Amino acid sequence: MSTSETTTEDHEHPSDQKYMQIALLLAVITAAEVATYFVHIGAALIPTLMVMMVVKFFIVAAWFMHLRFDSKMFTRFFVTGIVLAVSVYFIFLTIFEFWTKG
Amino acid sequence: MTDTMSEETSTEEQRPLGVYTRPKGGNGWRDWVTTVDHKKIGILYGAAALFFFIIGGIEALLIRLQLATPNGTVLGADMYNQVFTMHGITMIFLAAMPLAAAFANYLIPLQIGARDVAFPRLNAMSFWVFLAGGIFINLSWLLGGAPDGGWFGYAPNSGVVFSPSVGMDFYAIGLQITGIASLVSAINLTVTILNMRAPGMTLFKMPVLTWMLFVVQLLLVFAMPVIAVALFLLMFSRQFGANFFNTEMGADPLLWQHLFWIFGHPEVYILILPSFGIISEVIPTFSRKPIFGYDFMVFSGIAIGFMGWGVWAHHMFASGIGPLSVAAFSLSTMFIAVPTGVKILNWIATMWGGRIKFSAPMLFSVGVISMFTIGGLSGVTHALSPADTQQTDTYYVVAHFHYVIFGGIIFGLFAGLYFWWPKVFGHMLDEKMGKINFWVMLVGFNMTFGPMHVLGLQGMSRRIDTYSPGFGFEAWNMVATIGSFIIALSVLIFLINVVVSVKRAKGQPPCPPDPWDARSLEWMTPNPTPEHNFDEIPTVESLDEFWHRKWGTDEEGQIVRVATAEEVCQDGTATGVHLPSPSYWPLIFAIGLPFLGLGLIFNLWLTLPGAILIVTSLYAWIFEPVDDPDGPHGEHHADEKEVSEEASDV
Amino acid sequence: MITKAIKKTWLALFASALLLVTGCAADAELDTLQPQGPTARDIDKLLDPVLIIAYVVFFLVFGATIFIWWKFRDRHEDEVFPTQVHGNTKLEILWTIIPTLILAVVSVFTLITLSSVNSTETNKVMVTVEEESVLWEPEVVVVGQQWWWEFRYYFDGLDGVDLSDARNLPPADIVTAGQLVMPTGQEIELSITSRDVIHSFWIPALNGKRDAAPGRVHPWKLEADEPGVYFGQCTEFCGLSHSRMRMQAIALEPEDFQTWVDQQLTDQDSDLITDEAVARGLTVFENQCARCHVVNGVNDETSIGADLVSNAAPNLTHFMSRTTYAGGIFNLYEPDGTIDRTQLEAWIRNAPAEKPAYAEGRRGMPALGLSEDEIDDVVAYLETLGAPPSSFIIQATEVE
Amino acid sequence: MSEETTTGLSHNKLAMWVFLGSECLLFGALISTYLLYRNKFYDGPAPGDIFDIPFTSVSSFVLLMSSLTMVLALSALQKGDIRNNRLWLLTTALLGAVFIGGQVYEFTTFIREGLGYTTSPFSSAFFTLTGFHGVHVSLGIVMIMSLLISSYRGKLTKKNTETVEIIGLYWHFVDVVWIIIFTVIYLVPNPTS
Ligand code: HEA
Ligand code: HEA
Ligand code: HEC
Ligand code: CUA
Ligand SMILES: [Cu+2]
Repeated sequence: MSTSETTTEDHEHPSDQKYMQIALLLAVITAAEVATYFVHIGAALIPTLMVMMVVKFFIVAAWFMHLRFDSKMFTRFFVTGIVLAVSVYFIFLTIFEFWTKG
Repeated sequence: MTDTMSEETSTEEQRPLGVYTRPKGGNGWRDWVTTVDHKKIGILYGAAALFFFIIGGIEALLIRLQLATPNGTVLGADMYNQVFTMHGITMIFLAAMPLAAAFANYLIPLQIGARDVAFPRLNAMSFWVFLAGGIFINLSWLLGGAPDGGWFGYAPNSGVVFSPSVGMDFYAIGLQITGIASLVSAINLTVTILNMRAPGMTLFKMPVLTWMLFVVQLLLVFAMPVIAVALFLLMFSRQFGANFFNTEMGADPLLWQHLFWIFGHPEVYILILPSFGIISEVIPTFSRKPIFGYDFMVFSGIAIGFMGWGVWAHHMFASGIGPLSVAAFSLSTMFIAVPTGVKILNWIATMWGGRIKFSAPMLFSVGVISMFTIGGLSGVTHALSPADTQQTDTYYVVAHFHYVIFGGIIFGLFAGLYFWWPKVFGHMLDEKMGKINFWVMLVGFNMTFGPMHVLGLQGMSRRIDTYSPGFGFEAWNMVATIGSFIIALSVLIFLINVVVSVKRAKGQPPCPPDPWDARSLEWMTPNPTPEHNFDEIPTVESLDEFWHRKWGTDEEGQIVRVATAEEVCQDGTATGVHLPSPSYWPLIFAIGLPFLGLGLIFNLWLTLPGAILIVTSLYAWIFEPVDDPDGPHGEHHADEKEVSEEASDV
Repeated sequence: MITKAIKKTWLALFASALLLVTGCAADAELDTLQPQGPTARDIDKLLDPVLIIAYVVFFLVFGATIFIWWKFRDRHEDEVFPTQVHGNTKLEILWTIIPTLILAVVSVFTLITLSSVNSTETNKVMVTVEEESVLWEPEVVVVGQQWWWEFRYYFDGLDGVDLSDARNLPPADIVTAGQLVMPTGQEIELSITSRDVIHSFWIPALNGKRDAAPGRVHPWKLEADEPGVYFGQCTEFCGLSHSRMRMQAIALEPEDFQTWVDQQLTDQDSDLITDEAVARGLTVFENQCARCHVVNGVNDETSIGADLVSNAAPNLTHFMSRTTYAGGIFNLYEPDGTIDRTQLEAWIRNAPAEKPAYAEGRRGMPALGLSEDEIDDVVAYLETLGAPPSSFIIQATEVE
Repeated sequence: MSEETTTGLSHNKLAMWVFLGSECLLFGALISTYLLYRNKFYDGPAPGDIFDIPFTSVSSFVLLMSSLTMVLALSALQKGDIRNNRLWLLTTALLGAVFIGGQVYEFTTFIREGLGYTTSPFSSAFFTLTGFHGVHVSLGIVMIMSLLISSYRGKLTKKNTETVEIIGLYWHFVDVVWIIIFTVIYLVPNPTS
């Protein structure tokens, strides 16, 4: 927390070109995701889907939301929210035996 | 709230479309309803909270009257259920939380050396929305019955089938409204603490109170959405027939319990941490020693806030969650005693070897140390999950949480009231009456809640409107009831103290700026705090900056005075300090919300005026410049060099 | 940890303190500190030492405060400062670690108790059902509803019994209300569920509590050392008459339990009715009561229910064999064994006046508007339902 | 203004990030509620019976692309290119509207197929979760339209980039939430009746 006194306002924004490339990448991943609906890949399905989801999430947050370039403080709040939510609701679903019976 | 950020028109030359004349200052009621000054808002929070505290207290007295004797007939079963539900809701959401908000609003900007909060108008909105929510919930008494499902509102008992009156609708919607207030205020204060510290005030030079309040705001930011979802699910179930708790269709009633307590447990730390912060300011001041182990104090506060997220199911040891879950939550709960214990012991160590003045605020603080410990220890006995299956839903739990709540929160907040009263109002409360206030309250409190331990272990259930003779409950219930009236007497003494002290101070000059030889920045301003807080924002070099400006050490290491308080304190006469202008819109926005609620409950047409008020006020708000060029502070512009723009656009 | 002597002293101190505050502990039927069965005793054994730790911690904190009060209070009005101590990392670490260690020990014992409380170990019991001996794995289905408890015995075991919908349970061998009858010295397994809101089943002398939640079946267990009547109270807030939702566990010697089972297994034979008032009472029952209540031999569970949210009212087949009724708040018998007719008539005349309910919301027994004659008749009929229990039970269940 | 704050970060942007942190717990609760109830479809249709993956894929793609147009709008404004800024803002709002249109279509189809709001715990949880998301998108559209209006009134210039950025953050967040919803609710194999 004590390292928060940083200023990182002036950063270079990626070019429009870069944004397009990222969008293209996102589109490709989405296509791959949708493809799993038609092509059956068995037990690997859910892990694959999760990986792709997390990657997309990460890309949007890092590039479109500028977390890559912006102050760490923003990342910290967002990550705290995500980590709290994931861990609390993971435990919540575990108590309901969601993973074994859901 | 995101909506309000959409457009900022920070400077406006002429008055364009949609910008209305702003209220001018002044000192009448109009000034109060349009104020955006964090100090006035703090006072408003405090006054409203004390008002609701008395309402909640009167409800408590009714509970105690009903339970004084077996087969009591003061309230019927139906009325009793409404009264105890409203007692819990009122005390938690309308008294304890806003009283803490009063301190947060008033003191955070002062303690970090700021002129206001980050978003002054949002701050005003938070208060009015809270008040609207509080009034809205209490309107249920007149409009068809108050909530009757307990403050924890367990499904499916809170559903329409089992609670057909409108009470639980008021609960679901009203708490949603106060929730908006808490969330907005929490975001506001988070930004304030991070962004508006005086030069040199690093996070680890912030007073412990500000730190604890910071942790509280973060807990609010992350906990409020969880209760919001729970209340939405309840509201949609009641209003639109959703099946979240319809067990006939396979819904699980434990869903509500989890969501409620995922919020509910962080909530209890939201309630207690401000009080911990307050006494961390009071105890060093009157012990004439710095706080013992500042870092540990801060980190234990953070640890408590953090661990508070992993213990919620300790409210559900009998609910039928599996034994593994029970075991896990049992252990996680126990270890919360560790950081809390660090605090208790550090306060003791702070006092140890001190030269202590047991003034009224100090008495209340010492009260917290010992009384909270009792409650904390009974909490640990709850954490033994097998034992808790005997204790849960008995008066033993009621004893536990009133010891932590009354012995921890209320005593702490009273310490704060006595301590900062001169800062806020410019005169002291009577010390002697303050001491009497403390002793009467201590006796009454222990008489009321001490016996509840015994009652609980003897098997008296919670939330029962009456009990039969022959279970051995009679004597202690009577003692508790008498005790509760002694508490009421102590509160009355406080109120009389206020009246007497205000009368005595009439026509007198305000009390000196530093009556307690205090340590933190807020005391660098004169009493009462001037509207602009600091004439000049101080540059901070150390923790307890103000104290270090007064005292130094000589060659032999003795503490010697280097300056008098009067020399260090600012005189509050600066002009030309540019402050945000008052605004009507926060109030008007807040008035809109209860109409939405009433509309959902009674007649959808009622949402129309609500929506109109909300949309208009938001629109007008967005177009309203933060500072009106011809606003009440216009005259200050003569002296431009002092202008410092602290407040942002929203 | 602590030597036995110190432990004893503390226990004695603690016990005397408790006795002092508990006062007349004799009539504290719900007391959690007087266990009468193994599970409750395990719990008590876990709590006692922790209470002692709590006392010690409290007296240390409180003692320190008092000492500080006496020693460090400022008696001078000068500007002399005490030594400015900012902290002491060693001390801080010390008082982080000591509570951690204490709690680590406590948590081990908690886990041990938790596992023993959750383990089950039932021996089958021989019961005779319709002249045939069956090996009954002692288990009872406990169903909560506003504002009374139902107990269902399935002697063929619960394996094939679908408990997922409590409003629609398969027929049981014995269905009774308010009083759970069980053999002593036996661990009885409970399957707890609910027909409406959440309730909580609690017999403090025998075990802690476990919620009864609709749509869920929660396992629990009871065991009593000695024959006796053990009081209980619904502890989860369940609406209007939550405070009037009580129950008892009645533990009987195995032989007496068998006698009780034999009685319960006989249906009412309406053909045997000779008394005219009773016959008229039966008619009233069939016209007025049978749409909610079951008397085996007169109607059955499949024919009732439309009238209540919970779809169930107490089974009255052996009503007279109970000593309390209406959620355990009224005594059926005077201490001398005669029936308290006045109270029973009042109940049938206007139940909501005797016990708050939302009859108009189909919760609780409504006032049926019977004439006084009809009431007399139906009470006469009720008196034929089942045999009175032993006077020991009548006296032990006495509630006010 | 932003230079004056202790951290050097603007109040508004920091507030928005704190708010987004808070929103994580809101959507987390809604998603978990849905997961808990996804096979509690009672007598009504099961998720696997009615979800139309190809259709939802298209609308998910539309929303994803609106994130691109949103950053392009911001990027244009940063360069002072008001024309392109308006163009991209408008595109973003339109894409958002297409997504909402798709959701309305989906909802009406479901209702026609017998999945009403009160059909089952599953249906209530489904409509509540996606409805909450839809309301978020709609609010975003309102905000973007407000930006457009003030742009046409000459009020949206290079010095307001931060406003656009903050609304953009909100918009991307809503998109990110949908990335999760799309995978977890639609693509993960669903129970059928
Ligand atoms: C201010 C509010 C507040 C606070 C601070 C706490 C603090 C704690 N609470 Fe409490 N609690 C409530 C408010 C609070 N609680 C409320 C309102 C309810 C009831 C809700 C309802 O049902 O309506 C409740 C209910 C409740 C339950 C559920 C009981 C039940 O319904 O069955 C449990 C169970 O574990 C529990 C545990 C604890 C613990 C372990 C702590 C710990 O944080 C306490 C830690 C403190 C200490 C232990 C004392 C100081 C420590 C030392 C001096 C160090 C040495 C100590 C040891 C070695 C043990 N609480
Ligand atoms: C901040 C929280 C808070 C506070 C401060 C209190 C304060 C008090 N509470 Fe508490 N209480 C709760 C929170 C709180 N309570 C909660 C959450 C519940 C659980 C509810 C539930 O189960 O749903 C509960 C439940 C609860 C019960 C159990 C009800 C039941 O389970 O059936 C009881 C019973 O005695 C009780 C008593 C009291 C008493 C006597 C006080 C006293 O300390 C109050 C003292 C204050 C006053 C007496 C006010 C002073 C008034 C005057 C001076 C009047 C004079 C003025 C005029 C005439 C103008 N409370
Ligand atoms: C609409 C449904 C309904 C009807 C009709 C009804 N009862 Fe009841 N009865 C109940 C319910 C519900 C209870 C449980 C009430 C409680 O304990 O809160 C009850 C309880 C009782 C009890 C106590 C049983 C016990 O063991 O606790 C008796 C005796 C009784 N009813 C008799 C009658 C008689 C006689 C009639 C007809 C004249 C009748 N009831 C008609 C619903 C009904
Ligand atoms: Cu049933 Cu309380
Ligand atoms: Cu808790």
